[in-house]
Amino acid sequence: MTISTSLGHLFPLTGAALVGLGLFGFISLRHPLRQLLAVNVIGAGIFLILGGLGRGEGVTDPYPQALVITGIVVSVALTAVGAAMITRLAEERRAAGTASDQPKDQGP
Amino acid sequence: MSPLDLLVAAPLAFMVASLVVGRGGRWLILAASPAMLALSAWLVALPPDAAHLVGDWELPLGILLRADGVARLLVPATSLCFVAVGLYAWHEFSPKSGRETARAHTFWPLLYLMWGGSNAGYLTTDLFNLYVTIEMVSLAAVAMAAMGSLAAGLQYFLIALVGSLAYLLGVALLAAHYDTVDATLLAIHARPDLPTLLAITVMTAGLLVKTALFPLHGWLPPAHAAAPAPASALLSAVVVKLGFVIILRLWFEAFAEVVRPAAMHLLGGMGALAILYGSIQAIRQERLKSLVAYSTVAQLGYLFLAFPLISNAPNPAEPWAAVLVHAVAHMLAKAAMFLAAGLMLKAVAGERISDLAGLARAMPLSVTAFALAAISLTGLPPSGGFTAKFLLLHAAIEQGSVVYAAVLVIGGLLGAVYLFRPLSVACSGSAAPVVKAEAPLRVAAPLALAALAVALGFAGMMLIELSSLSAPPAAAGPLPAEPGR
Amino acid sequence: MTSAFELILCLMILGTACVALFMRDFLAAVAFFVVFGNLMGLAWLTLGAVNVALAEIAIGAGVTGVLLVLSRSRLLALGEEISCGPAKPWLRLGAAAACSVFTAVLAAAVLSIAPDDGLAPVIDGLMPLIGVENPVTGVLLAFRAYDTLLESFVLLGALVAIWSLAAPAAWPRAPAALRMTDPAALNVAGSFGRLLLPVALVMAAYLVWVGSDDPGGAFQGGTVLAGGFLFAAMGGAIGLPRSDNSALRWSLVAGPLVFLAIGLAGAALGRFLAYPEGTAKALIVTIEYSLALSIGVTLALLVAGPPATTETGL
Amino acid sequence: MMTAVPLALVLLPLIPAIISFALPERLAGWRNAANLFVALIKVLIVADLLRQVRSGVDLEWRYTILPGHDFLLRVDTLALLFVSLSVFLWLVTTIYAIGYFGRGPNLARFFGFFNLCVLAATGVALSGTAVTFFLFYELLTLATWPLVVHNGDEKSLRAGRIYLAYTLAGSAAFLVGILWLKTLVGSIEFTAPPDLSAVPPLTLTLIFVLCVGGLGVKAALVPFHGWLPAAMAAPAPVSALLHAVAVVKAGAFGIVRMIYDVYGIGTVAELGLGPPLAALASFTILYGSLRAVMQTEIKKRLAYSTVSQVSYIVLGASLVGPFAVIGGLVHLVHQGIMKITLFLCAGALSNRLGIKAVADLDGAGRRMPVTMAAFSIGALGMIGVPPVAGFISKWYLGIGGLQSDASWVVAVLAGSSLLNAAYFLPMLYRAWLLPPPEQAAFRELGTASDRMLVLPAVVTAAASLAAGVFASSSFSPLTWAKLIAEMGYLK
Repeated sequence: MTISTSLGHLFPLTGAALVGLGLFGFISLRHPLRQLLAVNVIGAGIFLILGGLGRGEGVTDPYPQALVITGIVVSVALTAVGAAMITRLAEERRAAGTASDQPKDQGP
Repeated sequence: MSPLDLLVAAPLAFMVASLVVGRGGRWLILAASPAMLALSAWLVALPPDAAHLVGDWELPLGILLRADGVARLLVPATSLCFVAVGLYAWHEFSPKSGRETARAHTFWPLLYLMWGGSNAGYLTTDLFNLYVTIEMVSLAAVAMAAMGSLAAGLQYFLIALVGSLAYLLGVALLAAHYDTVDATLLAIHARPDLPTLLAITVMTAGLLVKTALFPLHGWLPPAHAAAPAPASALLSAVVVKLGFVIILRLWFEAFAEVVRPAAMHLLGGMGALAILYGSIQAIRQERLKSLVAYSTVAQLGYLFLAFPLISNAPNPAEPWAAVLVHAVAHMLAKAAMFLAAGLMLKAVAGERISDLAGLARAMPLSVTAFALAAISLTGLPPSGGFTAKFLLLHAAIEQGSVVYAAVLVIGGLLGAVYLFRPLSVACSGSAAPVVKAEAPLRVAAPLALAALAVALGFAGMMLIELSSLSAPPAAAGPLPAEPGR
Repeated sequence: MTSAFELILCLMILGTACVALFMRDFLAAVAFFVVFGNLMGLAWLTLGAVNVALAEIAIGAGVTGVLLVLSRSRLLALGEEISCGPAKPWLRLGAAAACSVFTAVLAAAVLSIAPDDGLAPVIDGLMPLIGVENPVTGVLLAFRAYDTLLESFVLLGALVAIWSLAAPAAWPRAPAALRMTDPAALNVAGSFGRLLLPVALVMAAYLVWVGSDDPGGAFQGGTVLAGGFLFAAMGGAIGLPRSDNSALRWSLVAGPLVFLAIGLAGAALGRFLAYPEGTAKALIVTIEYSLALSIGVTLALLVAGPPATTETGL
Repeated sequence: MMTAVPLALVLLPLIPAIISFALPERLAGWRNAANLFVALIKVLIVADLLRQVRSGVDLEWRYTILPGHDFLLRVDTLALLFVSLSVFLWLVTTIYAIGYFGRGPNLARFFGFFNLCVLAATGVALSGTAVTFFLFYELLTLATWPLVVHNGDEKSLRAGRIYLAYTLAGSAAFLVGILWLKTLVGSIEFTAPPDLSAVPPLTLTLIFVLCVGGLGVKAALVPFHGWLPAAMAAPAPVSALLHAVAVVKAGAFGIVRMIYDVYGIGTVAELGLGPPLAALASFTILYGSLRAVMQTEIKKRLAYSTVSQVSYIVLGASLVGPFAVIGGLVHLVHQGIMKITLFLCAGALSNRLGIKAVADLDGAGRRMPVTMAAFSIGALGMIGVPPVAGFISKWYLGIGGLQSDASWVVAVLAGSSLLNAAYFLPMLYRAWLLPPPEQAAFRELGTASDRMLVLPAVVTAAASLAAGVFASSSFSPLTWAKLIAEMGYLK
């Protein structure tokens, strides 16, 4: 493997590492907001794999770029929904906490 | 104009309209229902290999929409569910009736988003496009689940998010590897090398999480049981099916040449365990909606139990049809069951099975809807559920798969155990509770769905024929010649 | 030289990601996340993907960062700790082992895929048909316009989903105000916001305009617009609209609606989302402008959160 | 000949079913009228079919439900035997049920499902393929369940659970059996027995065990009989039908079909399956009778008597000789009309006099003489006293046993008759010869409702007498059974 080809894999490999890192963060972190951040790291890693492998000689494939842009927008939309759910849940917990004890969640 | 586009465009247009109209948004369902049912009928009636490229941009770059058997069965079924749920929810999500007006307003655009998303998912062959449709459906699903319990909704959301990302990772690998993510092209080019196998693995894993196959089902029962009845109906009937259909497309179309039999048996084994575990859990539930939710866990198992049966069958067309019929029948029956359960629980203002005592007399129509749905879910004849399980059992016996056959039989019996329990309580004679008379229009929705699930049992040949349209080679087989054809 | 730069950049990306994930103080973690996002943008620039770089910096780093900071302050106001919450050691160990194995397999898979220019030649061949120069815009709004159309509905749906979370009494009020509570900060933000909003408008319009030929486009423009709105709201220059405001509703749906209408017009003339010959560029620009407006408003409201009863400031 | 007549015959009860479900309680009169009317029409149609089939006409209706699985309704002689029994008894029971319930809760539901049961039982009888048979067999389970739990008390609900557990497990076994056979030899049509020569004997035996075991649940073969006594919690018209016609007969009928129309006598004999089944049936006969002697409750005693008596049919079928076949088939009818007489009477006694236990029967003959007279005829018939119908069955079965070199069958029959006498005669003794507890004035046939309650039993008692006395007339069950045997099984 020559230097240039191995360097060609530099960004996708970084992306792979980010995916692993984010996954570890998602599993080991407890607070959902931090998990949300971890999910964003995973997403960034995936995009880097996709985009990084589309770098040819001198020209970068626009096709994965377009997919990545779509992916980034979807991911920000989901992050916003997640953040809103987390804050609303905290509000509800607080409201329930001031009124009475938080009812236990059903189901295993 | 083609229903392939309109089936997606129309719900999205209704979503826009309901956002603009605001307070009166619920009225749109009256226009959407006939329109969508007509479009679904048009889809079914299209010539056998109807397909076209969006904007006429060629593959591998463009996106192919196709009316295959899967779409022709699932799109109409989905539409029926949405129509019934929409008409049922009319009352529950009207700005006047309740104080929770945020729900009353947002339920309708979310419904249309989910509708458009699932239709888009069934019609497209592009794996990245599927990612976007999954997100459309998941978003609406999460919001609906959160209407019941925010905590369960958040749990669902995070899990669904990771599931989507796993799927996206697979798509990214495939896009980089093959420069296309179209299933029909991948079917030609796919090779069993590391990136491909890894991609299939992570995509399948991500989708299994979303489809809640045992042991990845943990999020489903709390989310489905807590949501308002119309939302539960959509979550259990419609949402989980999309993930399944994508797995089906991946395993039998895009990567039919790559997937190993052992993997098929792994999925089949998980399905078998799901049937047993979900049924036993359902038997143990004290609350009606939890019971119905665990029944979803069990019933989803059948969908995956079918995988090895399809791949080993001398004539795969039959188990292939069986699994699609099961998906359709479960869709109709489960939606009916959740709606009927919602009516009954609301009437008695309780949530436990024991609260239903005497309801067979007080609410005969709702109990009938529940019972008809139970018949199809248990796989008793005549019903769509029976047709599906009959064909699966036939395939299992034909292949000498004693284990799968045994699971199919035991699963059916366990299903009867948990589904006849609420019915039995409802039939108990302890003084019928005083409840408001059933609103005929509201009970019509679950009743019609359940009756359809049962009626599917009479249309076996038609369903098999539909399911074989543009079926992937791995699932196609010569149907036995019929006299006079 | 370049290789060394790329290597350092990648190491920094990994380093900032690590810190962002595991920093005890969440505010600092978010700060590192924003740095991480910007480094990612740099990586995209290095890869020659300017469009993605813009989107990553504006959306991935900017909007997401603001969102996380805002959520943090709301949670803190509610008295909730955003703990780093070390999981049980055995779980961490197991997770670390599993993730390492997974990463190794993924890396091996990535290494076995040769980077190439993929569909670039195909796209180059098709570009003359639509009359725009930026191939990414071509893919987003012509060749794979269907993805983008659905994606615009995802964005809209996300906002509806957030609205659905509103407390029973809060509908249809405005989201909790973003106004800064510190008077000095408010003063600065106020004047800055008043200044920034028109600038953002102009910049967004410009980004969309050049987007057809040069890097830029509806998403990037829309994000800039959203940034302008948010700053103005923080400084109190503009208030957040009620969710039943009909002007708001129309501006939210404008982009998806125009996109859908043009798509359906294409279907009436032949094929869904096909542009008749010669009109492609005009139609694309129309779609992009309306999308940019809707994306700007939607993103701003996504950050602002669900309608609220109480005023919780920053 | 392809015709919709069989389909119409099967689906006809849907009309009163729907009417019953839909009509409000205050229109109960219309409901009763519709039920009676359709029951009558069915009797007429069947009478016409009897005539046609006798002259050799072959009627069928076919529809492909799934590839390789036809839904086939076919009117053959055996089918007609069962159909005529069920339409006749249904008419009788409908009249009885109207008198029995009067105005009670949940009657719409009762009559609705009652008609669905008729539908299923007719379907079972007319089924031309194993799959069709299974469909109706399962439908029968579903339609009878609401009837079993009709009373809604804890006892009925428990009975319903037990009933479902037994019967669903049984039909699952049967389904596996027929699917297994289908994958080996193709479609299983009763008129065209499949060629089993290529199938290994062990497999055939296993399939036979699965199918007959599954069917044996409904036929209440020991050890699968447990549901039947429990199901006594149901109201009398239901018990009467479940035990006399629908459910147990469907099982026994299925076993007859399996032996004669699927496997064929030759294969059954070759595999040596007859003797073990005959032994099981004999054991059931004796065991059921013994248990019946031990019961103190009338309905329980009758239930165990049913367990015993239904196995006569299985015994006849498993002996695979001409006389045994005739004995078994004719008992299908004879047991039906005799047992329904007994149940109808028991229901009338408990409904009007509150008599539930054997010990309460003292002097019942004086208080309800007509009812008790009918009861006595049924009981004597069960014991096998000539000239009541039961004697004919036992006579043919005994000769059949001797023909098949199974002379022990005669011993079984004799033992069973003794036991029958041991549990029926004390009842008759108490009813006729002991004084009633207190002389309550009771006019048995006072009102129309009373007459509707009592007269059906009189009719069936008369029928059981007639079936015995006029056994050699051209339309007697015996003649028909001989016809079946000649046309089908003794070639």
